[in-house]
Amino acid sequence: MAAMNMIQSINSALDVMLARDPKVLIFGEDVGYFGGVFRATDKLQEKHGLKRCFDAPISEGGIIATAIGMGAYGLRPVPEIQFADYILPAFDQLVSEAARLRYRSGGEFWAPITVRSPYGGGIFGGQTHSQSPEAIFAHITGLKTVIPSNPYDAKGLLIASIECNDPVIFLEPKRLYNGPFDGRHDQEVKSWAGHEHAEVPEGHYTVPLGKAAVVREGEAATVLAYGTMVHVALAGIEDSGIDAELIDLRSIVPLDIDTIIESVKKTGRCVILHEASRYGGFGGELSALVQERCFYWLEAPVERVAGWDTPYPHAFEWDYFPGPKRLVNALNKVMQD
Amino acid sequence: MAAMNMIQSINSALDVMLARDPKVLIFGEDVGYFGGVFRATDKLQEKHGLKRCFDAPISEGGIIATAIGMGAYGLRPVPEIQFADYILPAFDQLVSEAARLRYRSGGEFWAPITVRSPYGGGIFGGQTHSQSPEAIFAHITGLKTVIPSNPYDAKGLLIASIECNDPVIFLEPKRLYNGPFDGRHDQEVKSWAGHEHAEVPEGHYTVPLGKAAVVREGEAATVLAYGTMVHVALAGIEDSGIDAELIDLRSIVPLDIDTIIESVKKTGRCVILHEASRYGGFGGELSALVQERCFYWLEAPVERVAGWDTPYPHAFEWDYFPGPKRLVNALNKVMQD
Amino acid sequence: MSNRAKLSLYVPEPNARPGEQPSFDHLEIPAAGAVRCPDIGAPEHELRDLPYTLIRVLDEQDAAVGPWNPKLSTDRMIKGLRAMMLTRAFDDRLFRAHRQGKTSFYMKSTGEEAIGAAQSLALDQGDMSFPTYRVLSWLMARDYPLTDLVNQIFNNAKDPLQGRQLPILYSARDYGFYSLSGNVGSRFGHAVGWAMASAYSEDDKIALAYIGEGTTAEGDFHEALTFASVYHAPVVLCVTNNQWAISSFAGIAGAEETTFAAKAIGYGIPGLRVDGNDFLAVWAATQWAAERARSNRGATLIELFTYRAEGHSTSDDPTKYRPADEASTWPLGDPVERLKRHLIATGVWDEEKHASLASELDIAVRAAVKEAEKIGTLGKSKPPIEQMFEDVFEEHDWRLVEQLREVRD
Amino acid sequence: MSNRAKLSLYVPEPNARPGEQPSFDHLEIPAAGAVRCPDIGAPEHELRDLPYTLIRVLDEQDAAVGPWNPKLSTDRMIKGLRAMMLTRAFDDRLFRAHRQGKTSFYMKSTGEEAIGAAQSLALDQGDMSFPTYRVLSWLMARDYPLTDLVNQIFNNAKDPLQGRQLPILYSARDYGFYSLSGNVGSRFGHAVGWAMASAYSEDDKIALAYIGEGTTAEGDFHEALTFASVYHAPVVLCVTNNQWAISSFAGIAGAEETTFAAKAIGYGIPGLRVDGNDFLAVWAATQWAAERARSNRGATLIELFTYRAEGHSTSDDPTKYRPADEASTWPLGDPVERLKRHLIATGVWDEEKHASLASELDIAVRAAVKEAEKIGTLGKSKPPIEQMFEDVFEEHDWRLVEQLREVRD
Ligand SMILES: Cc1ncc(C[n+]2csc(CCOP(=O)(O)OP(=O)(O)O)c2C)c(N)n1
Ligand SMILES: Cc1ncc(C[n+]2csc(CCOP(=O)(O)OP(=O)(O)O)c2C)c(N)n1
Ligand SMILES: [Mg+2]
Ligand SMILES: [Mg+2]
Repeated sequence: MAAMNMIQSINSALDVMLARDPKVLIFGEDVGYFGGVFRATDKLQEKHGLKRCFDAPISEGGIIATAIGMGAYGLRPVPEIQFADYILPAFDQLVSEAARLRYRSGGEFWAPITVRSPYGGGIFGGQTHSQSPEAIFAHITGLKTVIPSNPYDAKGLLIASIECNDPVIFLEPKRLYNGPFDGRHDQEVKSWAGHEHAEVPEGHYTVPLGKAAVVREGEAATVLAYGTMVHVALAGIEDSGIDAELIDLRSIVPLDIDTIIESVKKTGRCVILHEASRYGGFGGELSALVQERCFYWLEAPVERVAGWDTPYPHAFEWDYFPGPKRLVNALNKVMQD
Repeated sequence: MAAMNMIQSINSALDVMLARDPKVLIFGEDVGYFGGVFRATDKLQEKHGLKRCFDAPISEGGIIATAIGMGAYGLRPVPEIQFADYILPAFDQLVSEAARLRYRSGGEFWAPITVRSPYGGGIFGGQTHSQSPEAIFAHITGLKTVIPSNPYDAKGLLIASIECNDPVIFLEPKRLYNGPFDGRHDQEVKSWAGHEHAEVPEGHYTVPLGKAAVVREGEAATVLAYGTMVHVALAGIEDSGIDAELIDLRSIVPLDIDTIIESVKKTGRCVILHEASRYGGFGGELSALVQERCFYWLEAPVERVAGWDTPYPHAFEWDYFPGPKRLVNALNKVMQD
Repeated sequence: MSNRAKLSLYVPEPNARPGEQPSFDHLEIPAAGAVRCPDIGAPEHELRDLPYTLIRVLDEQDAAVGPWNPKLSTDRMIKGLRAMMLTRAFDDRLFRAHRQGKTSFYMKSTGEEAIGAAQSLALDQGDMSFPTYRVLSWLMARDYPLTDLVNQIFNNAKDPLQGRQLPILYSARDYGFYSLSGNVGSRFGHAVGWAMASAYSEDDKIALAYIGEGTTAEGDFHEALTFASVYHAPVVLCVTNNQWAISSFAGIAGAEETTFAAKAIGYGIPGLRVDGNDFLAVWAATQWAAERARSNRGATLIELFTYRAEGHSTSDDPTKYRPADEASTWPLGDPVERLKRHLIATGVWDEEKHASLASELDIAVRAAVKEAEKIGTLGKSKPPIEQMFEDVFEEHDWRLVEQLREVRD
Repeated sequence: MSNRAKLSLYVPEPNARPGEQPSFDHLEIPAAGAVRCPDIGAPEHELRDLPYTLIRVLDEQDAAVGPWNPKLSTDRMIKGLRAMMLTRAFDDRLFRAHRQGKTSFYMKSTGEEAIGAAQSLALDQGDMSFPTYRVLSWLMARDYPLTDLVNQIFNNAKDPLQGRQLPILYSARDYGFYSLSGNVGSRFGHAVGWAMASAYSEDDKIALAYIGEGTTAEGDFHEALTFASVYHAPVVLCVTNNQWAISSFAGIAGAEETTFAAKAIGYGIPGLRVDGNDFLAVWAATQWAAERARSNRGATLIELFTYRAEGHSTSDDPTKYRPADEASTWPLGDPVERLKRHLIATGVWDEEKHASLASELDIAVRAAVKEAEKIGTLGKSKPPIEQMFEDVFEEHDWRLVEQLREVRD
């Protein structure tokens, strides 16, 4: 075991897989010699060689197209898209090609690619370095979407994703890279040091895709979150004084429906929390699933706390970002009802 | 007034706007001399001149980028994307550029473009001529998404979209072009002739964006639908013998929330119907909104009837396509509960 | 107001529309044998004339001439002829099957059969092609079972793609034929990635990709060429310039301004422009590019200049947008006829052999259609319903399990 | 197994990394004045040598020489010099403001100031540029108010973009400066559409667009060029080749294989390759291309060859990926110095005037920063909260109305 922040644990996952499987290779903008703008691929080129981890042209569509072709050949490429905001030029490749290849070819070809990309806000990155696009991937049949919330999970989920034979969108909450962030932006920045989930095994292990984590047990309400919002949720629950159960979804496809339903049936109340703008966000799907399956157990409407229906507004970062206070309000609301 | 099918009414809307406003122009793959693969732009080049309606390179990203630039200059381009399945290569242009231009430029530039595209299934078009991508647009802040269900609305909504100063995704249910289709695929094909909404004024009129239509009044349950599913819903309601109210949303952004809420509060039951695959589809948002705002009025869980979570499967078209029978089952379910 | 002149928008138009006189007079067609054949080691800057000419081997007297003559054995040429003839017979029969309602869709490759046939035979087993919907002759040249093709087209219970795909969007891994999709262009970059993977793995396999001239306008085309150029990918990138993209003439893709082969220059790779109706020229250019790829010299772009002799698909009527007699004025002729005449000229073939082969192939196609019809045509037979849910992922998640259950109820 | 040779994957690498000796010896730099200046009416096929050379006007003796000499008035040159110097002064001051926590982000254009300055002055009022984040000198040359720039950078209550954008992603319609965005490349095609709209409207305005050499790999680049070529759009398309894209050298974008100007050839449009650190050469090439555009001759691609003298942005340290002394070995010098020396050589300028201009500009920048600081720096002042919801649409829908209410509670 070693203490790692999330960048280190992701780097470690990649390092382990490069060493273990010659079919694994990494490419993306600035990932080679430089080691990536967030240092996720630091030293991997030096250690494993130029051809295992190299720079790509600024062409997200080209990166994913190339990765799919490599996957079809039999490799397990792990392309990086520098920011999830910039994954959109590759959207057609991901949807029409990666997600559909196995199905349309009758199982003859498939694309075992893992697309890593930093996502989410809270870093004063402005409109195009802050967005959370998970909902548009969750809707795509044939894609898996994984979102870790701590160093231990990040490494285990990333290894599981690389070993998975389906295309995986692996969204890394960039605000969590260096430390947990609970949305209390006016307080001192925390590091991962000393956090229980920052103890990470050096070698190979997996955290299975599709298995949520119950981060906090509680009886009064269920909070569903993923990524940075897991930490915001913990803070909000603490502030609220309400005995809420917190579930970290870890992957939104596949979704651990059983854990969700079991919890809501127990608590009778549910709040969903995500950074992405609310309308058409993944919270809608979660809300629908919960009320479809737990209607008769619900004591109050399922609430959603999310980003507003505006682009990500730089100067208004903390007005936009759903912090603990908004969760407290929602928890109070579901408890009142 | 004239009897028109939906292709004719769309053609008429374009014709009216080309004649009325020199800033309106049309371009897209095969839309010029040929008049479009579905004939929506038939004779418009001949009538209004080469430069008002012309062919574009096969480059959806280029078509939308060019249209945005034209819009920023001051024109009102109405680009066509040949099939909504092929809108994805332009997704980044629509999301990062068209939808965000007004906001990020502090109101200095905007993109008054209307992107027409045939969408949806029921025509044996296979995986890539049948999809319904509306959910991924509904989630994008800054985009409007309009979906007509009959010739009268199609013309009025299209003119309203072209006159709107925001970017509009105008999705045309291609299965409705030549006649209403209620999902009873084994019955004779119907034409629009004689349909009350096929009486279309020749000149200029608008149907406002954001105003739903109550297609059928009822007391027992509310059915929310748009596009082809409006007709399927009518058939399903008829088959069910249940006195359901049917709301045709007409546009999903802006959404006519008031009409929806009023109806569900009245009926206490709600079924949502769409062609797109269920998970992460727009039905999730609708379901969430309804239960958030009508929780205490609901007698049964809000139900969703949608395409399965698979790619659009050619030979299984009628197993995949949500027909009246699936709506009947859902209506019976909400009535039993 | 400035006193500058007014601008005006230019929109390209073909030189003839229905009712007008078609003309190919603007084409410059060099004589067969006239174009030099450089060494595959020649640097790119010495090759910049090649995109502006046309590599041809078969001359007006049906002889194979000049430095690009691949000097093929009679066997290989007859194999190629057979593949082209089989493609045409199959296209005719299945187009008719569409008219008869046995399938939802069909597309022919009439006039373009030399391309897939020559390239399929010129490449190795194990090499991978990334096809468009217009290279059926690739599969024909490698003896893909005809009945499986028809089963796919009829989407019946024996459809190798389990009813999931539109007719003719085949996938045939063992035949070096990558999965097709309805989206044009989006596999061009896959070929580059596949080729890079082969190089990464120190394998000796190369990739070959097709794209229509209309589709070169997609960003995918440029991204594929950029990656191919930067990483010296062992790939042969082919633009099939059949001069039409549904109803749009090639000018809408930029053909008024330059050739498609010239696009190679912008990436610093060789660009060859080839008579696509000349089986031998296609073969030779492919072999040249394949040798470059195999010797780690990287990618080549080949423009195959041809003509789409029929409609785009079963969904259009070409006489609505181009003169009905345009095909007959097209100067580069019919690839089947040209190879046939060459074989006859060299004394190894005759009209009788040709006729007997044609009827043999026709019988084979009829038999395959019959066999597939026994299983069922569109709507009369389909794969088991589970196949709607298989292969979405390697393994089902609960959604698919629940939905399969619901469908079965 | 075949007995073919093994393939191997090629990955480009720069010729020097930190700790190694930087070298620009591989560059071929023609003497100033050496390149011919063709007539703007010359057909594309006569221009295919131009992408492979380098248009230069200022020679080693600081004289303006050769057929591309734009023979500018002293006034114009001093205006250009001033814009470049102001840009540099502003960059230095605001970069420091970032260090001091007054803003979240900053990016310099050090070494590339000639480009925006010359092009801004060479084009007309009413023409529209589609900038990258590295052409601040465009705005400086048109006297955009400094305080407004700083207000945007500080995202304070007077930010003209209402706090919605990352610092330096300006929009300035009246200054012919289109809205920037964080996405690279995605406005390149807007310029083409804007130019087509101008031509469609029989206006006389043209567009000019910028893209970094790294970003030419995006599909957007190709799509823009395709449309520009097909419709003869009156647009000047500029690739700013500063040899680096964050940490990736230009070889990752294809520069080992050919020049960026050569990409023009694939679209049948002229491609010019220009010394981007030579104010006069940039001016002349821009004017040549603008005249072509204005006379309905369509688009030109210009590669502006320069060097990014500092880091990519406040977020990186360039000594982590390239030799620290690479900038000092770069042979094309500093654009400010070169124009200054030329003005001195022609007798209209001297060190004293230069120093006094420099201090005047520094004072102006300090004053602007002061004024903006009075309003507030990042987080200390921001536009009213309603501005978070304005301009999502022309008019609010109920969602925004409700959410504004919720935020206010
Ligand atoms: C991404 C995408 N856009 C549009 C289409 C519709 N479409 C199908 S074929 C075609 C024309 C293609 O022309 P070309 O590339 O010249 O190929 P050809 O049919 O001539 O072989 C078009 C526009 C599509 N299938 N995919
Ligand atoms: C679509 C997109 N992909 C990636 C990025 C991240 N990014 C920002 S600047 C940059 C490098 C651009 O290099 P270049 O085009 O050479 O311009 P330069 O910075 O040298 O002026 C990258 C990769 C982005 N902003 N947008
Ligand atoms: Mg074609
Ligand atoms: Mg650069």
